[in-house]
Amino acid sequence: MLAILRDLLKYNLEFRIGIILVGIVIGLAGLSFFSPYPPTDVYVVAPDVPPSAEYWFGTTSRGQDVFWQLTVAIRNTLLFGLTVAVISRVLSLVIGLLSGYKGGWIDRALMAVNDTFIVIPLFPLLVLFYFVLRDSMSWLLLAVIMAALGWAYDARLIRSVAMSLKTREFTQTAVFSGMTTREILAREHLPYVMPIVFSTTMNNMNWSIGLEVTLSVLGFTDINTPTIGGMIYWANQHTAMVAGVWWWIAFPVAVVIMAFVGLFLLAVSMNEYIDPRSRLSRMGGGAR
Amino acid sequence: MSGYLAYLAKRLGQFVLVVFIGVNLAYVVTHATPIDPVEQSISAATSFGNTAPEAIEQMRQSLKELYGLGGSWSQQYLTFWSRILRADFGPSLSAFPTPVSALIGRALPWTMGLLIVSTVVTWALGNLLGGLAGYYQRNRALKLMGVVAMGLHPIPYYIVALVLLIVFGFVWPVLPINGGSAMNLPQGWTWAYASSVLLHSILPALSLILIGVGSWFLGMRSLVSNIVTEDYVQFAELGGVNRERILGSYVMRNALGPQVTGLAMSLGGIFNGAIITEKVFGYPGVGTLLVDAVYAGDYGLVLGVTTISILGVSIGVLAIDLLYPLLDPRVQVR
Amino acid sequence: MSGPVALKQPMTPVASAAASTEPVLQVRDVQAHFRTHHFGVSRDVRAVDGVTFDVRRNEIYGLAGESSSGKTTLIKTIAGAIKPPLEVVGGSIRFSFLPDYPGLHAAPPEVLERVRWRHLSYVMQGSMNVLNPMRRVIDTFRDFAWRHIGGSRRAFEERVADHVSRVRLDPAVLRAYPHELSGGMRQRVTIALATICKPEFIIADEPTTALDVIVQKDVLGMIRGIQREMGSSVLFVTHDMGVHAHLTDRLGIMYGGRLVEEAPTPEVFARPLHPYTTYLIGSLPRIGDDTPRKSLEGSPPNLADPPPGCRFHPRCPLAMDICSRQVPPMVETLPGHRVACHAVNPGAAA
Amino acid sequence: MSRTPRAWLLAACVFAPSLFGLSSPGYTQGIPQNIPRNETLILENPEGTIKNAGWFNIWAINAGSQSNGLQQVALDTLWYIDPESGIDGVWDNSLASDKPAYNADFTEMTVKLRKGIYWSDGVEFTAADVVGTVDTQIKNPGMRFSAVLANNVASMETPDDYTVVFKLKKPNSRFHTNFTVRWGAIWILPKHIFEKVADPLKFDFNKPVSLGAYVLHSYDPDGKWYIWQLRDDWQRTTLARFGKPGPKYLAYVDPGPPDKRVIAQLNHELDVVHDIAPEGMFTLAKQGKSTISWFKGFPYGHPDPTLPALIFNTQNENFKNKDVRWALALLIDIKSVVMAAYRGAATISAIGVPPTGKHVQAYHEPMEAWLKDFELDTGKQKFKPYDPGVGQQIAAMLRPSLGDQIPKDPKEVEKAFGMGWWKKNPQAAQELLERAGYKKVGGQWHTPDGKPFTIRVMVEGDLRPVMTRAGSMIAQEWKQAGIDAKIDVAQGTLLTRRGAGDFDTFIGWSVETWGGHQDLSYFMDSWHSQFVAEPGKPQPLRNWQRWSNPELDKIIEKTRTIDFDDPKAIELGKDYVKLAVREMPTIPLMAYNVFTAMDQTYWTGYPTAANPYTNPVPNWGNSRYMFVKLKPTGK
Repeated sequence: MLAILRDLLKYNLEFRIGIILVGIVIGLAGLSFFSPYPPTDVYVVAPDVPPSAEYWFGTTSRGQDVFWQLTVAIRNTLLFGLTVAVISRVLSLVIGLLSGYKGGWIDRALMAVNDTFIVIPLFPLLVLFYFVLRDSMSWLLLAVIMAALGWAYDARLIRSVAMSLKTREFTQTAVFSGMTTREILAREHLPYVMPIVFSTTMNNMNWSIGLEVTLSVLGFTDINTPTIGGMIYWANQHTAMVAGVWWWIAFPVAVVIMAFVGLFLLAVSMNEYIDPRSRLSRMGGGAR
Repeated sequence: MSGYLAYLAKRLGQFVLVVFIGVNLAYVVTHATPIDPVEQSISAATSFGNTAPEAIEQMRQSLKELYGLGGSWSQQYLTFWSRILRADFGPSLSAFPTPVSALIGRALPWTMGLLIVSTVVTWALGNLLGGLAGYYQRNRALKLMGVVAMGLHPIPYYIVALVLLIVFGFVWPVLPINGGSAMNLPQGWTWAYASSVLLHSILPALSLILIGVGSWFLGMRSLVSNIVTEDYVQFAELGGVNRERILGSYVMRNALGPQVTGLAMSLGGIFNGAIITEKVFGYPGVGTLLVDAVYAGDYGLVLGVTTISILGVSIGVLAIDLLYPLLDPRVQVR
Repeated sequence: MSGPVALKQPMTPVASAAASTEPVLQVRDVQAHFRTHHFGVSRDVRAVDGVTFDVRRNEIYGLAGESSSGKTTLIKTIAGAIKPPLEVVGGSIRFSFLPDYPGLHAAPPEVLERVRWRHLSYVMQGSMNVLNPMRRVIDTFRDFAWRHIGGSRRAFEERVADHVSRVRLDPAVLRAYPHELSGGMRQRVTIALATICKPEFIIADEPTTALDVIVQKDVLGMIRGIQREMGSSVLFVTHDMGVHAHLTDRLGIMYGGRLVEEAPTPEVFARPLHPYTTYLIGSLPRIGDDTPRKSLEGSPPNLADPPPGCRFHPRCPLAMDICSRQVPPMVETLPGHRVACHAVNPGAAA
Repeated sequence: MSRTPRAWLLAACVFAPSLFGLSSPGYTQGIPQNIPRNETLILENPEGTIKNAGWFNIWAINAGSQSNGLQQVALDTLWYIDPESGIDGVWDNSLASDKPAYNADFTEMTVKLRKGIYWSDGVEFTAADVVGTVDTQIKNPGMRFSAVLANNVASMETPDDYTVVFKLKKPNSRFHTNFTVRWGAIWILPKHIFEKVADPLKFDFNKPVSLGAYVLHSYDPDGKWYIWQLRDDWQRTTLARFGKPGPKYLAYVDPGPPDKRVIAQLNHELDVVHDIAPEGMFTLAKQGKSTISWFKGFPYGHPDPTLPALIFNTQNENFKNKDVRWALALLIDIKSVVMAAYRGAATISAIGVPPTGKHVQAYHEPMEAWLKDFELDTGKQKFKPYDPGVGQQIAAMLRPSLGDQIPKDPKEVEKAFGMGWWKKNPQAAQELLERAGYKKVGGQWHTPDGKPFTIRVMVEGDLRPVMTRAGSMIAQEWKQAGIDAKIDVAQGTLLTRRGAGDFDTFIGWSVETWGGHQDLSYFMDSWHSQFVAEPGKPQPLRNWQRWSNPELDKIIEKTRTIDFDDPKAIELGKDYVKLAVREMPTIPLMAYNVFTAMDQTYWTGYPTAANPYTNPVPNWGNSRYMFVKLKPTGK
């Protein structure tokens, strides 16, 4: 694993940029624990101060220091994305593998559900969840709901791999040696689909964070918890754009773009690493 | 051919099943809304007036009756399906008695026009450029484009739209940022109207294209850069087959399959996309209607829009699935 | 662009100028390296490092060697399939039909388009995948050959059908997609494809490796037959010494990016001079011989950092002091039999 | 590089800028085409995009838009009460030629109608239209004012074409207020149109026939704009009494979110902005050379006769006790709330009457002495919670940064920022809470039954940013005092939850008044305990706090029996104020300041605090008086 990281760092520009960007963002998030102000409190500093030596990223019209606010916001946003990704990976793995391996009516039933999740419009669903759950709609719950809605595409992908694995010889061997379905899936097939899981994690995080930003901006999330979307929401509430408080929008947008581009670059470079063909051409390896 | 027919039947069955589950799910979810359309109507109708409280209870009763909210759950459910099968979504509760279909009918052309066109343009552009970039790997302009696509692609749509709005609406105000056409232009096939619609669609379309083109570009580029290492491409190059033919019939043609499937899938995002686009650019369409309807507890309208969306997307996916065997000779109908 | 390209001048360079003894291909001290630059770390893999040989008219020249011996790279270089990071660093590759350029890699695209398939064709390794899965077989023929053959589409298709039946294929396969054909059929299609324009030179890169023994035999026979019939020259590459024994007229042995021995095939088998060749032949199974096969110690050389002197010396049973210092020159030790080994040619070192 | 990609790139480079070539700088938001800009007044319709644009039957419940110009300029009714001083006094006899005349026991109301008023299709307006308005609605229970009319009207008589006598089912001294415009009212419908309609509930009334001075010119089927044109026979409408309306065209548009409204006005493409966030107003005041607002300087906004307050759900166990309610009031620093919500641009009020229009004179000023002496007993101490100087303190706080924009004269400051409010007093609050049985454990308050004291402050969200901001500040103040308080953004569910009593507290208003008239029955009557719903049942209009009090009932019952203009009503109103201060059923905060910004590039003569002839807030029915005062600038 370390060797892979070293190789990536050595040979892959994208990976290096990605690591740097994500590193900065994670660093920012880590700083949140040292914030001198309680993150949800308003009017703790003078409002509307432009970026300066004292307030690096300026202050908001709500009297919050943009820098410290941002550290908490990006932490929550990243945590959110990670939670969605992890839960939905588990779902898509289980469903994809089971569906692909079992086939037959299990496959058909699961894929019907799967396709339903693909065709159903998410937005009204999320808004209605918000209306129903209200105050109890914490970011964690939102993450769980988004995970429950966000596994379908990747489950299909995993299923197609599982279907091809099923026809491979080693699967037959495993079946003849009396392994149960669970054992086959967990021990034999899982390692093959792990690279896919890994690369889709990043994309899924992008998707979920993007949706979270969108929902927050529209005011459909718990705005008590600072997130990137929540910051933009409050900035809009104060017409920061026309009021000239550009730093309130610009810095969160910049950080979220950094996070996204960073994550994406990591996903792409790992994907390339996993795919031997493109790795070969990149590293110019041996005579063929 | 009978194999294809069996496939067709199976696929159609699956389509019906998905639509059925989807619409039912939508039905359950929309009816779970805590917003009471009657209360919403009364509040909106009286919040500024001086209506005596005792009158309100009477209003409540007559509205319930009018909106057809009486009757048991099962009755309402059956009514719902019998209507759907007649392609009738009933009246909108928040714009009673206007039929839901009339409201959707007015909004849908905007959404379809903007989103289908920009989705298809995005797809075509992304794949074309991505294909070129994968094939001509050493081209600087295309490399640069790849970097730009990589940077743009992962940014949330809202942010891209916001930035465009700021740049072209505020900083360098050259493009309209509100509405679907200029005010007081009669709708019709006139140059003035058409150009106004086109002009107003530039920013929304641009935002959709910018955000969408990247993923197609990157997807196609990586597909193509794998395909160019395939034996048949190398063989064709050694055979002196002309470059354009290799790019078109060998490389792109082989990369097309997965991308077409992807297109079908991305149609699913259309209605989600519409909401934000309309919100940011004040563009008319189904998204605004949907958000309004959710706010007003107008489940008739929510269900109408959702059902249309589910149907539209499923039909899109179905069509592409059915056409796929024609696209890829290797695919054997399941 | 899919139509036939009118040829403005009648195949000038080829003409009949050359005498029948003149080689079709002259490879002179060719060097091809994989060069990569990654943020200050550059790597130079000397996959082909000074190879010289001729292929004569109407002969099948075999090239043998274990994998990573550089034979595939050599073929790529000869075929002009030079893509980064591969670079031709030195030497020349002169075709009789292309006397003006030191190799295909140096020729402009127009010339390449004219020469390829008309004068020079390929039968590729891994033929399972060499046909575009999205195109019917006839379309592939059209893409490759119509521009050289010309004429109406119908006439062309008739000619293809005619040609295909010579490799004992039903012309109906032309309407099929590659995945509908068996491996053997596909290989025959590629042979038909490679020979449809009656080129002077055919490069065959492990064309039979993936086939089962019976089909393999069939295909080899076919290649031989067609070659005889058309009088073409074939450069035949395979690691399988058995195939060489059956098919090729002359044989070159490669090791570590260099040619180590070259002689008429029967001569090589009868009297291998280079210790590596001896090992290769010794490793062939023979019926009734159950002495254990000796395996070589050590591993093939790392071409990014090859051993000095003779590249075989770390594994060579006859290795001497000089071997690790001086590169042994290729010397015609016996008539028509060249070998590069200090043990065989003592004192040949200049 | 081969020619193919190069060709594509070239094509892309040529194609992309050509799209921009289509655009012409100058109209980023767009103005109405095909009509002269200098004859057009462009106003914001705060309803936004109208989903059912082609519906003009305002008598059907909530089916289409109301404030798209329909109620402002196309319709008319008997009387108007101005929230400000009025063009010719607060009271205006519009379609009626005189004030309503009641009999002694308020069971009969006689209305005299104006002569020579015509519908835009040339039919004369007569008593038949008034009768038709009432009859049609009573006959169709689904119509908007059906219930209220059916409950009140026994029968009607029309002795002649210009007189209507309403016989009421029960005494009602305020029946006329149904036909009196304060924002809206029961509008008169054209009988000659509706009598031909089979089902008035399903009739879209498109194109509408006007009784007002303007007729529909054109509208956007997608609901983004409506354009109205001055009638050629505008002289045959009630507005003609005040002269010819200035603008020939009125465009009511959806200008998008606040940012876009500000930009649109800066570009002179939106003459009247309905409302924006305070920061947007400041930007306009700073950058828009031609923009004016209600107040010339700070705090700019027009105070609507509406009183945003923190409303308790008094049926909630925690808020049944007035000590708790008072304690929570004493934990609020109103200055922070005003800063957070309005950046200081608010007019505060300690009492349950909006500090606007006629009310300051009628209630705030006379009550000041009583408030100063008002004593609160926590059981441990007696103290006077009122701080009369808060308004001045807010002004003083803002003066360093805003300088000349803050008035110097204390009287002016009082008018702009309000008078006093309760002084934050955590000690007293603690004593009150402890008396109510609450305990502070480890810095956190617990209820008498030992659970953490949690309060959710429901706010509407981005639809009313100022209220959301006030709510989050209040929640923060409580949280800092050791109560688990948070805001709860209800978005679209607010109306339903408000009615259902599904909240702890919320920021909103249960007090609305005429503004220009001192009578408080407009909201007070609905606070009678007879209307308070059981927990879990929907609460009828206005008494969202579900508060019932026998003393209040007595005040209301007395008010019902006296005339609308009776000066005794003011005394009863003061009794209500004192009661509400003692009981604190809601914590009054400030006037609902609406940041209506007006652009003087094309038009001048807008109503302002200096010339308060009407309310400029463009969705009010009363805003029609503005149009006769507007003069073109000649641009």
